[in-house]
Amino acid sequence: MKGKKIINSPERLIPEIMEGFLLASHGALTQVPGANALMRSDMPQDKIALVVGGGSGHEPMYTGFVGDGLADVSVMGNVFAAPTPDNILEATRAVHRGRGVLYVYGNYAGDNMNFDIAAELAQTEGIETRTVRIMDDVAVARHEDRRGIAGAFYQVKIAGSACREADTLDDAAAVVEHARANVRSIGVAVRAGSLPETGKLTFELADDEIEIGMGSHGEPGVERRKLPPADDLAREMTRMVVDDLPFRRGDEVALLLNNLGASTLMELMVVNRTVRAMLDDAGICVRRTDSGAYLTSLEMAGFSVTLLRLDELLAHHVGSPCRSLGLTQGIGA
Amino acid sequence: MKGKKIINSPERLIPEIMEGFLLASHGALTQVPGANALMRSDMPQDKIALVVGGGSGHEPMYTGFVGDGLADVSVMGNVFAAPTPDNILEATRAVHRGRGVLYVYGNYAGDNMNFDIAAELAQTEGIETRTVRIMDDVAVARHEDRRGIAGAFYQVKIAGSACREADTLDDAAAVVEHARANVRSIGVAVRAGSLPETGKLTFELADDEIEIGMGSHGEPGVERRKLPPADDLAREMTRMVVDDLPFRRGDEVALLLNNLGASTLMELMVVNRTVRAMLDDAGICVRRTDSGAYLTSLEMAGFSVTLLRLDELLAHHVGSPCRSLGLTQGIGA
Amino acid sequence: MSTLQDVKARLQAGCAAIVAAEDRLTEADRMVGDGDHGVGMARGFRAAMQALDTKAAATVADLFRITGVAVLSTSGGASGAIFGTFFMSAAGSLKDDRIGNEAFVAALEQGLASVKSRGGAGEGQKTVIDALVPAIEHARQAGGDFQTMLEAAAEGARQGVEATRNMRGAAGKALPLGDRAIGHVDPGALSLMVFLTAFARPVADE
Amino acid sequence: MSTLQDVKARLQAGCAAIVAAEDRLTEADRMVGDGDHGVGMARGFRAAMQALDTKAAATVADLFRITGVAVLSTSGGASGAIFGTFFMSAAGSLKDDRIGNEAFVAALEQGLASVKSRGGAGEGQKTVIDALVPAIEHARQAGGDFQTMLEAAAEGARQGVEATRNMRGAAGKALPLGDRAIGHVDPGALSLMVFLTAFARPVADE
Ligand SMILES: Nc1ncnc2c1ncn2[C@@H]1O[C@H](COP(=O)(O)OP(=O)(O)O)[C@@H](O)[C@H]1O
Ligand SMILES: Nc1ncnc2c1ncn2[C@@H]1O[C@H](COP(=O)(O)OP(=O)(O)O)[C@@H](O)[C@H]1O
Ligand SMILES: [Mg+2]
Ligand SMILES: [Mg+2]
Ligand SMILES: [Mg+2]
Ligand SMILES: [Mg+2]
Repeated sequence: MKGKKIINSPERLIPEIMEGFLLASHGALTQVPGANALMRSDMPQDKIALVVGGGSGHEPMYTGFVGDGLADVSVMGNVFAAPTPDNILEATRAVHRGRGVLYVYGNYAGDNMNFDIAAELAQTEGIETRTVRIMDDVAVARHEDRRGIAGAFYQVKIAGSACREADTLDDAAAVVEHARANVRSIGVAVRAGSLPETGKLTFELADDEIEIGMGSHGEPGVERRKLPPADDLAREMTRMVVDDLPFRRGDEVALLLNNLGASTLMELMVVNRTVRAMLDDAGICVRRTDSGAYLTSLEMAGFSVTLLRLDELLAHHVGSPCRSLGLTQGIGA
Repeated sequence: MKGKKIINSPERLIPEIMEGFLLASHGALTQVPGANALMRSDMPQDKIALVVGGGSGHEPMYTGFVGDGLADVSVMGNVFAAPTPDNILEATRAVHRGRGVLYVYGNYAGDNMNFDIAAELAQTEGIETRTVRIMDDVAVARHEDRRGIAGAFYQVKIAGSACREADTLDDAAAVVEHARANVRSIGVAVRAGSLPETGKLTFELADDEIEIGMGSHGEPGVERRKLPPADDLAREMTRMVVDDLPFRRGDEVALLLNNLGASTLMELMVVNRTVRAMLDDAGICVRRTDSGAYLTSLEMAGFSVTLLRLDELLAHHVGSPCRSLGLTQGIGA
Repeated sequence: MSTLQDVKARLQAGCAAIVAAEDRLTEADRMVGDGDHGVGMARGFRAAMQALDTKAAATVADLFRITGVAVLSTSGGASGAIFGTFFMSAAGSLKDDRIGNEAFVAALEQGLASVKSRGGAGEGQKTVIDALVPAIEHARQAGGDFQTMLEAAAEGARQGVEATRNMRGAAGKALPLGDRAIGHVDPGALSLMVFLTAFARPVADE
Repeated sequence: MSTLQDVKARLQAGCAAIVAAEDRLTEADRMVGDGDHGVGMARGFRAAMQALDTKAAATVADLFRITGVAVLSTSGGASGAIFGTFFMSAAGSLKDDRIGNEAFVAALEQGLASVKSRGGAGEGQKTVIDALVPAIEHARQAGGDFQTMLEAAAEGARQGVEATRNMRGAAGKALPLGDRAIGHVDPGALSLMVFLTAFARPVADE
């Protein structure tokens, strides 16, 4: 089976998406001149800057989360390809306001190298950067190898709030590192998406199979199996997330049920019951639930479960006001 | 090909979705005792009530749009099946505050009959109701036969605001009728969704075909054709919507790009450019853009384009503050 | 003439036949609607079976009303309203503990009238009405006993279903199909036929 | 020894070979990665061809730098950073308008060192490094002229690619595959082989 997409041509895709976002933002976003990057139009003069980004195909992540209280600019790579250093550097220059720049992005070889090169180039221009890589995917055993998946949502939210409030770049980075130490996710794939350039499915999965732990580019997970009842699947995924940190009795958490693309809110709500029942049993209290498409993988069917352990600091930053195409909370009209 | 869903059993699906929504709402929603209906927990004492609902499978519509400034209660039928009169009646009683109840739902035989029966039963209990059916789908020629599709989003938003502010039930109904007279939509299907009960796809579409005008239950549209470039498709759909009302030079509009399920935000943004270029050419000014999954059709791939002509009244009600699982705007934390 | 007991057994048989025909009804709805007709009908008529089993009935009207209420409050969708309304309304005149040919025909007519006014559809619009009308016609013209009349009604419904095959979509979810609905029977009409056919089968004495 | 002109023609041939191998490279990445390797490589090396065509170069270093900058700023992904870094860093020592065997080997070694420090991967982790290391080894041990050495380098890369087939995934998107990556070659290594093979083909005099 091949993909079936409403696009014009793969070559024009990224500029066209960018134009679409710009128009949909009604002035809230501005293109960084000459770069595949969208920044907030109301970038304050005196702010620690937050640069996020990665390969495209995960919308609304990251561009949907650019705005007050969130990221200042999103750098958009080609589909599933980390952005290039020159695009990252342009974005960095565009939002730098003299107080340093925080890079937050998923822990993938491509992103790491391209952002690192950009950071070194920025350094030569006297722009100080710090980097916090998102690595919440418990499907990968070794901690340093972990991929960034839907936990990106909470980390960008927290980073945006911290960069608005922190005194120094190091302080802001420390908050996001603290968030990273407290966020864990696991995904499941139900059906593959397809790459616009090749039209090919990113993986093969039998009609009655799912794969637990599949990454957001179709990278392999931990187990392939027959489609189980939702409750069994939700229990297993919750257990994997809880055991990993581990989350403990008495913990308060935020819960994100992320649609990878073609799953339905209906399914997420069915799963939500079981996740909550498991957490209740474990004495873990859910303070906030986010559900919907936050970090997708093209039109992959599947979802992920993310838990963020909240302390006073993280609860504050997750709950603080923000405004963007993808999330608006606590801000007057 | 069959559907592949993360559920437990079709029989338990609706109560399970309801439970999932309740938990995700963290107290903002309450179940109407004994009914498949969720109401806002903060229902004010002295308010014209707004009851919405329909078959399930279109989430977040309608339950995602229950809350302050939106609907007061959502009645949830089985998948693609209008809710039963007793459920509607229970929901009606639960939110009735002595100032009458407005019913807003899609124009389908099943919904019409079940809501009408409920209205008659409510009448016998001294509860006054008014009904405004959503009928924005320009794919159906005869106006009175038109189906309600994604335009439901603007109509529920406007109805919620009007029921909060209007002096009388008739005034509120008049506002929603005025909105109905100014909203038009057209959808396109790219790939079928599947019913949880049967596992079967709701329609067959060749791998290189799309169907313009397909309804949100897989009802036939106006034309089946080879997958065109996004720009051609967007131009044609925009033309159908614009010509129908017709929208005219100088009009100001709100634009909704609705994901029917498995399409990507990427695709919506590509389409957005062309819709905007067409409207620009026609001298129609877009004041607000909503994009994402508002009224889905299970995991159908495809999208719809909705235009709402704004005058001062409608601009006010679309823009007024609201809070719900699916949409929050202009309300402090 | 038929007794309360007999009518109850026939209603049960009708409900059971709908439940058994679920897939066939759904398949019919896939052709001209949204593919859920059997699902909703089975849900409603399974509930009706249970209600008939457990609820006390003193008159034939009670039996029809029990059936109608169960369907109306369980099926949902267009068919829930249509069939629920039909049974509840048909109940209206059956105030006795037995039922004869004339009363039966009158009940069907009352049901038909309510279905028409509830849904706003008329004959020839490819709905349940197009099975109901010939069923009533055949029943009215049938000489003979209650059993003979029921068999005539079932045959009328069967012919009605066949006639819907040549109708364009003009109501419900088949409406937008228009001419493309031609060649397929109406799911709701099919349901009525399935029900009446089972209802007309003589009940074995226990 | 090779002239500026000759090196430029060889680089062009290498770029063209990558562009031509797009589908094969992508297919390799579908097995062990996210299925986009050929797409990104073709994007980058097409840009490099254009840059080589249009930008002035006074030294071999300029040619390598032009190639590296184009790839780094156009490919994206892991391979963009890796191949971009490789060419830019290899450029470092080639300050002349011609290049001999020793300088070529030194350039490859410098490129390798930078790739290692940029990506943090070592030998045996199923990456481009595992084609690069044997390529350098073969080039260093090759007697004979520039052409002979290049052919040896290409053969080394080919053997290196084959060797990646038996390696588990330990870096990049193949990492989570672990043992399941065994049996498939590394896409990036394959790219290096494709490039070097074309680079080693003697350039016809015009
Ligand atoms: N207005 C109407 N009047 C009479 N019968 C109707 C009407 N609309 C629909 N029906 C009947 O309902 C049937 C469809 O039932 P069903 O599939 O259960 O409902 P839905 O259309 O809500 O999915 C049709 O086949 C038709 O017989
Ligand atoms: N850390 C690394 N060091 C060296 N090479 C690497 C590293 N990570 C990945 N690669 C190379 O990059 C190739 C993948 O390139 P590509 O598919 O274009 O990037 P991406 O993984 O971003 O999709 C791998 O086959 C491997 O050879
Ligand atoms: Mg990639
Ligand atoms: Mg239905
Ligand atoms: Mg139906
Ligand atoms: Mg790749």
